[in-house]
Amino acid sequence: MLSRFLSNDPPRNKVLAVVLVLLFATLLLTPFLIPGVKALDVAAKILIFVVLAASFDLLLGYTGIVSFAHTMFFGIGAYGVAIASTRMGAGWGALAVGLAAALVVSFVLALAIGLFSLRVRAIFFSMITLAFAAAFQTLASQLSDFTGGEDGLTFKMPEVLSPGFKLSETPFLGVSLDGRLICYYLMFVVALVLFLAMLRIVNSPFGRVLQAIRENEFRAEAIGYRVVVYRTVSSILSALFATMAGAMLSVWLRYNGPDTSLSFEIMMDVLLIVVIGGMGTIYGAAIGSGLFVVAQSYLQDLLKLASEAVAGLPWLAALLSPDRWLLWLGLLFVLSVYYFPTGVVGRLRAMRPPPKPPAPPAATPIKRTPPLQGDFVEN
Amino acid sequence: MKNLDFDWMPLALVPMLAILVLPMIGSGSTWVTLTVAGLAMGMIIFIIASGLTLVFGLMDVLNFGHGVFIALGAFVATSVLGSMGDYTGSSSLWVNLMAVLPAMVVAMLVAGAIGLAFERFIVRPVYGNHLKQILITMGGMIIGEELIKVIWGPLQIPLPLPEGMRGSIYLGDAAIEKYRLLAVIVGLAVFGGLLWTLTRTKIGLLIRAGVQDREMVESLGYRIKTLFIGVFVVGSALAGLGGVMWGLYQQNVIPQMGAQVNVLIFIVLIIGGLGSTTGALVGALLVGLMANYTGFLAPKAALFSNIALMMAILLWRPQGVYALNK
Amino acid sequence: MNANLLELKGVQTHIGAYHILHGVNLAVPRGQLTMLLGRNGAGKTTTLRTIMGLWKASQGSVTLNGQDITQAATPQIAGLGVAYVPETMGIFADLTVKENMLLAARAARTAQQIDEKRLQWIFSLFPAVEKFWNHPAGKLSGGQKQMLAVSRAIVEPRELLIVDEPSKGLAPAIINNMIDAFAQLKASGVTILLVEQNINFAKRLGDTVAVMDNGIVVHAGSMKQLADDEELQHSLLGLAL
Amino acid sequence: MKLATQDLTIRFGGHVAVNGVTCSFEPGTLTAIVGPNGAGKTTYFNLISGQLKASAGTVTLDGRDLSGASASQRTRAGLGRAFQLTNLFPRLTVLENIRLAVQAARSGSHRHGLNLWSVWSDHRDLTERAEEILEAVAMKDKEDELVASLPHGDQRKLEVALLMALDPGVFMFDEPTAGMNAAEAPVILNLIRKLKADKSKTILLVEHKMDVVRELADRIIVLHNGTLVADGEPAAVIASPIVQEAYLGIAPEKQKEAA
Amino acid sequence: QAGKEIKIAHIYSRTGPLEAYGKQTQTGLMMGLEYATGGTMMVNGRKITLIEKDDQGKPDLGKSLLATAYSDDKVDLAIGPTSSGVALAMLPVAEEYKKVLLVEPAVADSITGERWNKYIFRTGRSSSQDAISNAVTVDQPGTVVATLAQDYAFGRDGVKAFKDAISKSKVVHEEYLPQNTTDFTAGFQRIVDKMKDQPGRKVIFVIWAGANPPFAKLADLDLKKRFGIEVATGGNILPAMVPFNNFPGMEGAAYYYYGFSKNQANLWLVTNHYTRFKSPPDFFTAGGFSAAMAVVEALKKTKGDTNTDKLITSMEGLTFDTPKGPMTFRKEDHQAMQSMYHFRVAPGARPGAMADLHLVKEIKPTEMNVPIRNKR
Ligand SMILES: Nc1ncnc2c1ncn2[C@@H]1O[C@H](COP(=O)(O)OP(=O)(O)OP(=O)(O)O)[C@@H](O)[C@H]1O
Ligand SMILES: Nc1ncnc2c1ncn2[C@@H]1O[C@H](COP(=O)(O)OP(=O)(O)OP(=O)(O)O)[C@@H](O)[C@H]1O
Ligand SMILES: [Mg+2]
Ligand SMILES: [Mg+2]
Repeated sequence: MLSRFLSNDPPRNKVLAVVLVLLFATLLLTPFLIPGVKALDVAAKILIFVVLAASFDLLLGYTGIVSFAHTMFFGIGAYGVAIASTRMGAGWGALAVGLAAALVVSFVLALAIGLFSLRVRAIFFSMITLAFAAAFQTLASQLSDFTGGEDGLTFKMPEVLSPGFKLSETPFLGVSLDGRLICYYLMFVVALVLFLAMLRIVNSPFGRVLQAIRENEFRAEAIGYRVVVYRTVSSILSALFATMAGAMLSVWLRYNGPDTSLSFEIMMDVLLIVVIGGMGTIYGAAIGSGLFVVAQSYLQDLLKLASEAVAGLPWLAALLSPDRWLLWLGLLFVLSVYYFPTGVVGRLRAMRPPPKPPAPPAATPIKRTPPLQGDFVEN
Repeated sequence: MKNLDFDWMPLALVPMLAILVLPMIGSGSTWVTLTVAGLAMGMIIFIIASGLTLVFGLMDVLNFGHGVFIALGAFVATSVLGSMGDYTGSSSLWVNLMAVLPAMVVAMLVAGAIGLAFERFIVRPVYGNHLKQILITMGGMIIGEELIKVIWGPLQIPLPLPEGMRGSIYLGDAAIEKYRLLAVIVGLAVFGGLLWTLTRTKIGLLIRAGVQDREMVESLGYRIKTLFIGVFVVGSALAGLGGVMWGLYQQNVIPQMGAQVNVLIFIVLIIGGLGSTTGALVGALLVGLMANYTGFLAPKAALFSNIALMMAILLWRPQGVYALNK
Repeated sequence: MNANLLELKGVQTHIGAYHILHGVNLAVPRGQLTMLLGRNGAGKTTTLRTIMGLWKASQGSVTLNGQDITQAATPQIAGLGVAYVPETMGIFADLTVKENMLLAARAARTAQQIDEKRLQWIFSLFPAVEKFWNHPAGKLSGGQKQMLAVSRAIVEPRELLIVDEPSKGLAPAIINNMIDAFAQLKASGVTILLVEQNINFAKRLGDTVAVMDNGIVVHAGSMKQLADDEELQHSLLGLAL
Repeated sequence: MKLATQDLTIRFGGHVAVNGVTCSFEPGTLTAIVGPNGAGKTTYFNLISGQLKASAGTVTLDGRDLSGASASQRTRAGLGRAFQLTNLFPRLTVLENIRLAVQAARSGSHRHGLNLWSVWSDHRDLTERAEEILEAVAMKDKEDELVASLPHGDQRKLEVALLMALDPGVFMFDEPTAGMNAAEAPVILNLIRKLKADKSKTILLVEHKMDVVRELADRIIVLHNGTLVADGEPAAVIASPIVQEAYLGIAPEKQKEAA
Repeated sequence: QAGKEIKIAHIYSRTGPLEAYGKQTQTGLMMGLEYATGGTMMVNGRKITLIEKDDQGKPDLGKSLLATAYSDDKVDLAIGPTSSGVALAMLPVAEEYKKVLLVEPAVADSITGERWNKYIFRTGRSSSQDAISNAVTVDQPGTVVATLAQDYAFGRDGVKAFKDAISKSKVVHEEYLPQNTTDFTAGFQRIVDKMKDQPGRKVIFVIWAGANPPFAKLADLDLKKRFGIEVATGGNILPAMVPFNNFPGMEGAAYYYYGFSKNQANLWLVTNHYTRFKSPPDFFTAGGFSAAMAVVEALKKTKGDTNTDKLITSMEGLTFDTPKGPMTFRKEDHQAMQSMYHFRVAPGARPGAMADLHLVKEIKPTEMNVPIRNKR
C-alpha cells in the first residue's frame, strides 16, 4: 500500500527511510514540537522548497536539462497569486484565478523555451537561460505598476488563512489554533500531494524514457522515442510544478517581490539542494531541502557562537563572522560537489549490500552503483 | 588550423551594423561618438571575456567563477594604485602608465596565482563534466567574493583614473574618451597574443586534444595536467587584467562586480561560438555597439538589446558565429 | 641487459570497487611480437592500461627496460619510448588527421617537420590517412579511424608498441597492410605487444603468446607451440585457431 | 518488410560518400554489404535509418516513402539498426537498457506511449520480454550491471540485443562481431541465423569477416567509393576481380583464398 | 515593569547588497544609545537590550524576522530596515503584532504614505524630503534641467518628486537608464543633443543609487566647457561621493555630512567615531544615531513604559535631538521633520580624494513643504 503511494520507488535503504520518516514527522508536527514563528517559517519554507527542488530535479536529474530559468516559473506562480490577490482583494477566488493564470503563462513560456532548447547546444541553453532569467527579473521590477517593482507586493489571504482567524480560543497542546496553523497544514498537504505526484511521474514509463534521453539522446531517438516531445513535456511539467511552488510561497508569505521569488540566489539554492540531496532521485529534493533550509536559517546563529568562541583569534573570528555566512555556504557548495557527487540519497543507497552473491570466485567485484558521472549538459 | 577559407561573414557584421544604423541616427558626429565608444567598449568587454574564452575554448571548462578573478584584479589595482599616488596624480600619460602597468602586472600575477589554487581545488575534480563545473565554480565564486569582502571590506572602493587618462579627445562635436583608446590598444594586444599562441603553436592543438581525450594525450607523452594548469592560470591572469581595465573604466570597484559582468561575458561567448577567440571579439564588438545604438535610439529596449542580439545570432548560426568543430 | 623489455609481476588492478586483475605475470621479450589473447572481459585491455599507467596497479610491479614504472605517470611512461593504441582508438575528433598526426610526432613542431620518409611509408600502408589529411578526424569511417590510430602510434620510432585490437573493423586488404606494417616494424627492432581477436593476425605475426582469463595469465609460451597444439587451443580459447 | 533505396546519394562538401545507390532488400534474405573502409557502408545505413538526410534519392519501406521521416519515425515504422560504434545507455543497467527498447517497440499502443501516470515496475510484460532477450544473448546473469562497466565484447552483444528487443521488420547490423572473441561471436551469429529462419525479416549485415559473410549471406552487395559495384550470389561476388583486388587486397596473379 | 529589560530589535542588512549601509546604521544606533543614556544603556532603571537581525536585503526574510522578533523574542519595538523593499514588506507585520516599528533608513515615500499604519514611525528622510531639498539647490529662474535617473521605481519616483518640488526652473528632458548601466555614452549623447541649444543655465540633475554612478564619465565629457552644462546631485555615503570631486563647485543637497552640523550630539559623534574607527561618521551612522535618540527620548517620556499605545502617544509630535539638530515626528504620518544641507563641492577638490563638501546653507524643516500622503 505504502509502496503504491511511493510508486514502487521505495527509499531502498534503511537509513534513508528513517531520515525520510523523521523529516515527514517533523514537518507534520512542527507547530507542536517547536513553538515559535521562526520554526514554523522554516518548516513552511522547507515544504515550498521540497516542491520547487523536486520540480527542478525532474528537469535536471531526470531529463538532463540545465536551466537557470527555473525560478522564472517559481516567480510566475508567486506573482500570479500576488497580483490577483492585490487586484481582486483577498479571497479564494483570487487565489484560483492567480494560480490558473500563472499556470497558463508558465505553460506557454515553458513550451517556447522547450522548443527553443532543441535548436541550440545544451551548454548554450544553460547560459542563455541565465541571461533570460536575469532579463525576466529586471522586467518584473520594471513593470512596477503591475508587480510593485523592486518593492514588491504585500497582500492579504482569505480570512481562514490569516493570523487573525482563530479556530478556537483555547490553545491545543499549547498551540493557538489560528489561521497561520491552518495555512501551514494546507501547505503541508499540497506539498505532499505534489511530491508524490512527481515521484509517480518519474517512475512511470515516461520517466524511464527521460532517463534514457539524459543518458544518450541520440540512441533514444534511434530506438524510436520522439525526444522532442519527451523533453518538451518534461520541461512543461517541471515548470508547472515550480509555478505551484511559487503560489505556495505567495500564500505563505503574503508578500512577493523580484528578489523573493526570482533572484538568482534562489536558483543557486535549488541547485545546491538538488545536488546535496542527490540528483535524479526526487527523494533527494526532500532531504536536500530539509538540510539546506535549516542550515541556511541557522547558519548565522551558529557562526555567531563560533566566532564568539574564537574571539581571541581576530583572523579566524573575521572568517567566522556571521556576516560571512555566505562564505561557508559557498564552501558547503564546493565540498558537497566534491564529496557527495551523488548526494545524500546516492551515498546512502550505495551502502546497500550487493544484490547478488559475486559470481566467479576469481573476479570478485564488490558491485556498487558507481557515482553518476558524465555530462548532463552536453549530449 | 582550418582557416584555409576564413569565414569573413561574422567579422563583416560589425561594419554592417554600424552602417545600417547611420541613417537612423542622422547626425554624423553623434554616430561617430556612439560607434567609437561602442567599439572601444567592445574591446574592454573582450578583455574581460578573453580569459574565459580561453579556458572554455581550450579546456572546455565552464567557469562561472570567472568573475571573481575580474573583481580580484580590480581590487588588487586599488591597492597598487592607491600606493602610487605620485604617479597617478601626474597629468603626464607616461608617468601614469608607470603606475598602471605595474598595477596590471601585479593584478595578473595575483589573479594567476589564485587561479592556480582555484584550478587545483575547485576545477580539477570536475574536468569533463559541465554540470559539476557550473556548480562547483559557482561555489568558488561565492567563496571568492566573500574573501574579497574579508580582505578589502564590503564597501565600494574608488579606483580613480590617473590624471592623464581622463578627459576626451574631440573630433568636431564628437567626443571620445581617452581611456577608451587605451582600452583598444590593450584589447588588440590581448587578441593578437591569443590568436598567435592558439594558431601558430602546438600548445593550442595539444590542449584542444586534451579536452577530447585526456588519457590519449598523456599516452602520447604530454603532461596535460601541467598544460591545463598553465591555461587556467593564463585565463585567470587575463581576467585579472580585465578587472583592472574594467575597474578603471568604472572608477570604482565593488565585491559583486564579478557577478555583475558574468551574464554579459556569457552573452559575448555565446555569440562568438564558445571558445573561439575571434568569435569572442566579434561578439564583444557587437554587444558594445548594440548597447550604444539602442541606448540612443530606443533606451527602453536597451535592456534587452544583448539578449535580442544573441537570439538573432543564434537563429542565424545556432552554434554562434564561429562554431568550433563540434 | 634483460632479455625482456617489459615485465609484469603479480600485477593487481582495481577499478573503483572492482577487482579486475588478480596477479598478472607477463614478459614481453625484446624485439619480438607478443600476442595477448583471451575471451571478452578477460582483462586484456585492463592489463594494457595498467602498463600505460592509466590505471595504477595496487600490487605487483611493472618494469620497462629494467626500470620500475609501476607508479610512473602516463606521460613519463610514454616518454620512455612507448606508443599505445587504445581499444577506443583515442582519435581527437575535432582535430584534423594532420593535427592528430602532428601531436603524435613529439619531435615535430609543425606538420612539415614530421619525418617525410616515414610519413610516405604510412601513407602507402594506410591510404586513407593521406586522402583525408586535412579532414576532421571525427568524420572518418570506423575503419579509417582505426588506421589513423595505428598511424599515430608509428609516426615516430618507438621502442615498444602496445596495440589493443587494431584489426577490428578493418577490411581484409587493410588487415594485410597492417600485418605487413607490424612485420616491418618488428624487423626494425621494435618490440610489440598486441591484443587481438583476429586469428590470422595471431598466427602470422606472433612470436610469443600469453592467454588471459579472469584477470590472470593462464598460459604463456611460444606462438608456434600454441598453434600446433589444438587441444591447448580448445582448453584456453574455446576454439581452434 | 521490403526495403528499397532509389538513387540514394549524400555529399559531404565535395566528397560523395554514397553515390546513387539503388537496391532493394526482400524479407527472408540476408544481404551482406561489403566494401573497403570508407566505402560508405555505415553512411548508407545512416541514410536508411535517418541519422543522415540524403542529398538525393528515396528510401521506401513496403512501398511507403520514408525520405522525409525522422530517425525515430523510421524506427517506429519498422527499421531497426545496431551501431558500429557501441551506443548504449551507459549508466542504466543491462536490463533497463533492454526494457527501454521493449517499451519503445510497444509504444505504438497507447499503454506505453506518453504514459505519465502508471508505475513502470507494474509493467511485468516489459520485464519478462526483456529477460527473454537477455537469455537469448546469454547475458541474463549480468542484467543488474551497469552498461558502463561491461567489457567491450558484452557491450557489442547488448547492442545487438537492443535491436532484437525492438523487433523491427528490417534489421541492420553494422559489424556486430567486431572486437568480439571468437568464442563469443557464435552467440550473435546464432541469433542472426534464427532471425533468418523466421523468413519474415529483412536483414542487412555489414561485416568484414569473410568467413562470416560466406556462411550467412544469401546475397552480397559491394560498395566502393560510395557506388554499388557488385550485387549477387555470395560465391560469384567474392570471386569477382573487384572484390579480390580492392577489398581483399589480393593481387590478380596470386588469387588464392585469403581470410 | 521597572527593572525588566527593554528589548529592541534592530533588523538591517548585515549582509547583502546594502551591507555597507546597514552596518553604518548599526554603529550609529549603538553609539546613539550610548550617548542618549549617558553610557548606562538604561532608561528609568530599565536596561536596554538590542537584538540584531540580518535581513540580507530580502523582504521575505525581513518580514519573518520582524514577526520572530515581536513574537518569539518579545521585543518591545523594532528598528530598521535598510532597504525600502524590506520595509514595505514589514509594515503589515507591525500592525499584526501591534508593536512599533521605527523605520531607519529606508526612504520610500509610501512607508509614511499610502502603505503607512499607525505603528510606523520614521527617523530617516523620505524620498520627498530628498527631492525637495535638492530642488531648492537647483531651482532658480531661467534654469533648464535634464534629469538622469535609473529606470526603476526609485529613479522614477525621485524624478517625479523633484519635478513636483521645483517651481522656477523647467525640466526639458528625462533620461532613464537601466539600473546596471555601464556605458553611459548613448544616454549622455541624448541629453547633450537636447540641452546644447537651450538658452539660460543648464543643469543635469542626477539621481543615482548603487555602485556605478555616472559622475566620472560626465566629467570626462567636459560638458561645462563645451556646452555650459552643469551637473547637480544629492549627497551620498562618503565613498560614493568621491567622484563628486570631478565637479568642483557642484551643488546639491545632502542628508548628512559630518562637518556640517555643530551641535553637541554631532560633535560627540564625530570625535568618538574618529577615535574608535579612525574615520568620520557617515550618512547612515548619523541615521542610526538619530533613531537611538528618538527611542530613548520616547521611553524617557513614558518613564520606561513600553506599552505600545503609550509609546505611540508619546512619540507623536515628539521632538528629539539628533546629530542633525532637532527632529519632530509629525503627528499625521509619523515622519520625522528634519533639516537638510545645501552643499557645494570644494572648488579645489582633487579627483580621487575623499569628498570635500562645503556647507552653503542648512535647509530647515520649515523651508520644505513635505506633503502628507497617508490616508489617516
Ligand atoms: N570502467 C570499468 N568499471 C568497472 N569494471 C570495468 C571497467 N572497465 C572494465 N571493467 C571490467 O573489467 C573486466 C576486464 O575488462 P577488459 O576491458 O580489460 O577486458 P578485455 O579482455 O579487454 O575484453 P574485450 O576483449 O571485450 O575487450 C571486465 O569484467 C569488465 O567488466
Ligand atoms: N559526417 C561526415 N562528414 C564528412 N565526411 C563523412 C561524414 N561521414 C562519413 N564521411 C566520409 O564518408 C566516407 C564513408 O564513410 P562510412 O563511415 O560510410 O564508411 P564505411 O564503409 O562504413 O567504412 P568502415 O568499414 O571503415 O566502417 C568516409 O570516407 C568518411 O570519411
Ligand atoms: Mg579489451
Ligand atoms: Mg562503417
